[in-house]
Amino acid sequence: MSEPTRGRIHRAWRRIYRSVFRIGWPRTRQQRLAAMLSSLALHVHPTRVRVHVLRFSSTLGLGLVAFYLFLILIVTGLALMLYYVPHPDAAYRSMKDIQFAVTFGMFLRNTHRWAAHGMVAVVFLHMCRVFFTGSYKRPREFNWVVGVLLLLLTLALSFTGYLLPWDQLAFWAITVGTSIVAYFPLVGEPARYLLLGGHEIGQAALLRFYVLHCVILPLLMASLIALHFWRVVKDGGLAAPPGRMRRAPAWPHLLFRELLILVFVLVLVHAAALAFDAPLEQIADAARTPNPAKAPWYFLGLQELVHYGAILGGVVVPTAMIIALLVLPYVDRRGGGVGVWFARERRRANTVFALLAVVVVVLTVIGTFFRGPNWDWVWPWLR
Amino acid sequence: MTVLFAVALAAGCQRTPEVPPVDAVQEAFRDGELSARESHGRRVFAERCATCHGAEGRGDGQNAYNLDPPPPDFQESLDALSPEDRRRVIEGGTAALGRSALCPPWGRSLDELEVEALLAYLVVTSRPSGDEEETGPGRRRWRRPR
Amino acid sequence: MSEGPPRRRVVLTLGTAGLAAGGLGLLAALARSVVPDVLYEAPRRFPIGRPEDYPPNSVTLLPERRLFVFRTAEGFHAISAICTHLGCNVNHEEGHGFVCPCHGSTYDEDGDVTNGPAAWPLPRYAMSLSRRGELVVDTRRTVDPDFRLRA
Amino acid sequence: MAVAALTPAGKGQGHRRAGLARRIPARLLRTFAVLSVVLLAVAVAAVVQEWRAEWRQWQSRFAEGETAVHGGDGDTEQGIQQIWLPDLDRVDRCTSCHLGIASPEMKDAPQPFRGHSGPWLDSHRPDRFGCTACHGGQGEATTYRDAAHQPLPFWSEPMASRELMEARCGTCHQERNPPSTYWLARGRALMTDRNCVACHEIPGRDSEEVRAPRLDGLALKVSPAWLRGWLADPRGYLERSRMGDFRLRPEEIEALAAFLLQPHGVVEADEVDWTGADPERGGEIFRASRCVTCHSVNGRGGTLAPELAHVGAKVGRDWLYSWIRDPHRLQPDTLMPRFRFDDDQVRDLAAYIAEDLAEPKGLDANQADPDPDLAAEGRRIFERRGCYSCHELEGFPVRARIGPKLAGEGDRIVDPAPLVARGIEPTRPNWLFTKVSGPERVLETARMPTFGFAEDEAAAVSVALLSLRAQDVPPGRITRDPDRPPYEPQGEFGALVRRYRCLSCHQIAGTGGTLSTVVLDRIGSQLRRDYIEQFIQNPIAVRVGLAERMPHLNITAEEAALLAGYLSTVMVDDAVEAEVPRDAAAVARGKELFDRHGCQACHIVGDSGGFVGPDLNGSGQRLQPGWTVAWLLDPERWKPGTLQPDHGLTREEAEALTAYTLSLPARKAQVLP
Repeated sequence: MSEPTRGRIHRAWRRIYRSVFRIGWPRTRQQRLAAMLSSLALHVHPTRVRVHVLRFSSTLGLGLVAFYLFLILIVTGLALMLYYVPHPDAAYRSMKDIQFAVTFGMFLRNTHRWAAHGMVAVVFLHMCRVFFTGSYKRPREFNWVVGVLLLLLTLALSFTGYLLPWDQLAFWAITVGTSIVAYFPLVGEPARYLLLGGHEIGQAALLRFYVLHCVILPLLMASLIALHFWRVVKDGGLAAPPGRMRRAPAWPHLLFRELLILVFVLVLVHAAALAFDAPLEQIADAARTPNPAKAPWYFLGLQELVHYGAILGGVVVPTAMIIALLVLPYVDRRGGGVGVWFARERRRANTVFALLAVVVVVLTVIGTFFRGPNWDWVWPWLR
Repeated sequence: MTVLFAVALAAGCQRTPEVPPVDAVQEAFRDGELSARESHGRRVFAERCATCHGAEGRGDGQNAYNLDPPPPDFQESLDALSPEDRRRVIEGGTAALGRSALCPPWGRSLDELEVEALLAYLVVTSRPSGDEEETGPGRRRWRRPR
Repeated sequence: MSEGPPRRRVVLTLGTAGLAAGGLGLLAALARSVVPDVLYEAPRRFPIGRPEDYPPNSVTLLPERRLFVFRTAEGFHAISAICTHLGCNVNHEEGHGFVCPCHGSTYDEDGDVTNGPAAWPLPRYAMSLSRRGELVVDTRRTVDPDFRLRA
Repeated sequence: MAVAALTPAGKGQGHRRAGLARRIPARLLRTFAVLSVVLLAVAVAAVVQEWRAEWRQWQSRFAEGETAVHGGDGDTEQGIQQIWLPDLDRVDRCTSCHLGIASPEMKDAPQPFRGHSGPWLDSHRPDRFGCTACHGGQGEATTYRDAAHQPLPFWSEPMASRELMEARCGTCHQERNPPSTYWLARGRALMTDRNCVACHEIPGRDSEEVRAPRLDGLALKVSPAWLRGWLADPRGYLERSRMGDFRLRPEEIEALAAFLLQPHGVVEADEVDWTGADPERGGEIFRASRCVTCHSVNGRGGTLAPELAHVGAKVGRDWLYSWIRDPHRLQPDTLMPRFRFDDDQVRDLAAYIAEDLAEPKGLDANQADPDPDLAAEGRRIFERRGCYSCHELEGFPVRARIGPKLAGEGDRIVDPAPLVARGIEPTRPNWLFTKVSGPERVLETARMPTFGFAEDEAAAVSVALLSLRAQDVPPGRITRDPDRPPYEPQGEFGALVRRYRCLSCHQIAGTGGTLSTVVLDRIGSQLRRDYIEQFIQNPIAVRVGLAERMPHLNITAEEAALLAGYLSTVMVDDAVEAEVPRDAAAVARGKELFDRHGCQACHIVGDSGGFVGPDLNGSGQRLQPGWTVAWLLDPERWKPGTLQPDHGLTREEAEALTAYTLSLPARKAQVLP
């Protein structure tokens, strides 16, 4: 190949490359700032971040972990959709196919399952982090509300996905779950009717849960995540205590830490997928109730409450909790303690929240491990 | 310490030593110590052979008096026949070995499975009776599917 | 901070390489999962009945299998009924070969193209005789035009 | 401090390449490197796990050498093999590992490559039936464990043992029992015997209902003491009682007996003059009529009808007289023929049975007026336990069906608790077995009686029950005879057949009993008309060794002529030729064949021979030649399981043998006086 030809090819390649990556690989501080701004994926980041928030201990990276889990769920979910058939006659069989006759099918399903469970836990922890660091205070009140909605969406996504395997575990968890929904006065019954597309869990319910799980809720989720991220930047970045204003360029300091967390999440989820298989029980059978019939684990606190009193546990307490979470930033208007873990000024608020969180966790643990047939108390180690 | 001991005791009480559960229906299928194939063979034998050979293959069937040469006692004579020859007799009668025509050919009346089963049962009939220690290497115990 | 930059660069390179390889591995697994391993289709090797079901010197269309079965003096052979142009079903006209109703491709009795847009001859599938004495067609294997199964 | 490394970084342009490495703290870099390597390890582990899948390992082992050793063709397919049966809603991937299953030459190979044993694959092609339809297990699975070779959590159909597989045969083979099933056939026969259809709806078996004795006029028939004893323990009186033990408490027995002994229905007793009754003559009649063909005395005799040794404790001679005189008046459904006895014969016979044969126990005086409250309670028990399912009684519906439908019994998910409590593995077969053995063992308040099945009988019934599955078998898969109404003999012939209850023992067109081995459908082709006519009037045993002989019904000459005429003209098989050539040469050749095949080992000719087959002396007066040829050519066709071996004769040989056999002269002593 002659020298001029090579030069021409090189220039043509460079033109194409530059048309995609305006800045190219940034070498200078200027370029790095420009790269952050010109890339779709990166421009939600500020170009420079406060050094405080770069510390792992200030956020624990929980929000990001939740986001990565969401991405993993989208990717694995899309692959699973190629084999899953949302019909009561075929759903269970297609799960068996994924398990036995799709190369890496079981691995995919495990990844999806553990990522989903992980996401519920991580989103909850993320909320706790935000509360304990007072990060919902002005000007971040609205982003807290968005966050609460994201928590609810996460629960809804996990819940709708729970039915899809169409095994006994799924069927009865959803039966119990939707029955809790029906306790709500006035709206409960119609909501359940709409959710199930009928009076019982059958073809219509499965299809509705499928569409909710694969289309509607992920779209809502993605939109709200975008809003959530955008607001983080617009509200002045991640919360940090006033005063220490030292900043560092986001490229590479923030990006590298984000990459690190990504690798960490990938390792954790895929290792879990290798080690533990997602359960698949017998095919759903409306005529045979397992004893006890349990909701998904994240609703077992609620189920435990319902056990004490249907209206109080199923309606009053959860509604009150959700409303309290939503209005919290507008009620708690005292300044101070932002960006600091367990700030002294916020001791009372933190104590109350911690107590509530502990109650939720304890109830969930009781419902998960300490409840046997007939919802009687059992010691898990004596089983 | 006392508390620990009490907890350990409670745990111990909960876990009584477990007796493996019995597969009752499989036990009921068992015909004594016979395998499924052997008991199938025993039924075929009772239907087709016992009239002359006797129910246990001792050569004492009700029609045995009439036969010359008389039917043999398998306990004494079966070992002299190779498995291939046993099959030939079952399928082609004693005539197939060039002996008398008194034991008829069953090859066209029995299917392959019945012949196999008969062969298996013949081994049982040739075992010395009353010998309790008969689970030697040649003896395939009936295995319960679990 | 005792390590100098070269040591750090090695660590960074190692990390990047590991991430790239691991990530690619996971992506490859994902891509492999998309390839189906079992099919919910009719099997591609199937029995089509006994030789005596086909009269001598006859051409029989098996519509479900989209297949013509020929019995001639030399034996049996099977020719696909799917036009190689765009996949319509071809018709057999006695003595004139095959005609595709969609775009006018024509083939001779051996399935070779005589006219029209079709670029390839109709495939001729392998046939065998099963242990049970049934004719078996294997549409995964094509054979030469002079293939004949004697039965 | 991680942040400390931030500030000095990125000042100069000289460290372009090392920029990142210099700016990021070493600790993070190290973590990154470690995590990345772990990620790679996880990815590799995932690939290895998939690559080392069980089925892949078996396939490579199969390709490597198993086929060479055992002679298979080795031309196996790669990847997961699947048999998809849309109509059965089954997917079987067993052949992914069981690679030699369809190759007879792999019969002795080790598992999982062994070729299928037996002839089943010929009739059940794997591509049409798959594996799990017969064997159970999880067909979708591709590992040993998940295929449920052994019981598997969350999979209700583990692979069936050889015996339990028969249940799966029965799911499709609904009407006839397929060959080489033993437990299924036995279980179905037991279910018919114990009249399960009276209380349960059973798919395909509705027509098999048997009626138990009618209870109208029971007070005239049985003694109250006997009735109480019977209700308490039926098997204590009659060992092979078809009625189960209802586990009644003493006060329930009292109430039920009070109810049953109330006058029900209109039954008139005959007035009998017992003076001049001669039990000795009755005994002669008893023996000449061959009552023991159906009845047993002290356990010896037939099993079709009740034991007579203790019948004196149950019924009185007045009732016996009425019964023998016309059983059909008292029990329209009874199997007992109406013998042609005159009144004196009936009287003597009744006297013999009531006084000589059975220990004569006087009947208790009938309670004049049983306590009405007690009787009302008895009526409730009668209703609750569904007694009228089997026994007819005035004022009750004929059919109760108080039990649950049995369709789907084989699939039903069962409550494991009672089994676990008894130390029995809580599987569906075990549950059925336990329930059948004793219903109270799984449910204390069960209404179903205990039928006293022996262990193997209960196991057989469990197999029959397991074959009843909820999932509809596609119509094309069921082998069920077209619904054929029971045979109803017509006209004068029919009247005689009913009077003499021929169908209690003989079969015509699939209807009738199995006591007699003589199927009447083709009797006209089989036997000569004059022989039939003579035999009906005076039945003699052709098989000397046979215990069951046709009873002496005292059929008149006119009736015998009518019956024989009908049988010889209507009950014929067109496939049987009427006549075959019989010349002296054929007779000689036949004699030679007769000796060569050792026929005399079983048949009597002249004065010697075996008692296994019929006496052949004078068989020319008995047998139709065409039939004899057809019989010799293929005995299994006419009588499956017969002791007549198939010698593989040619037609010419069969004709010669027939010529010889039918030429044998009759013995003088052959006709009974």
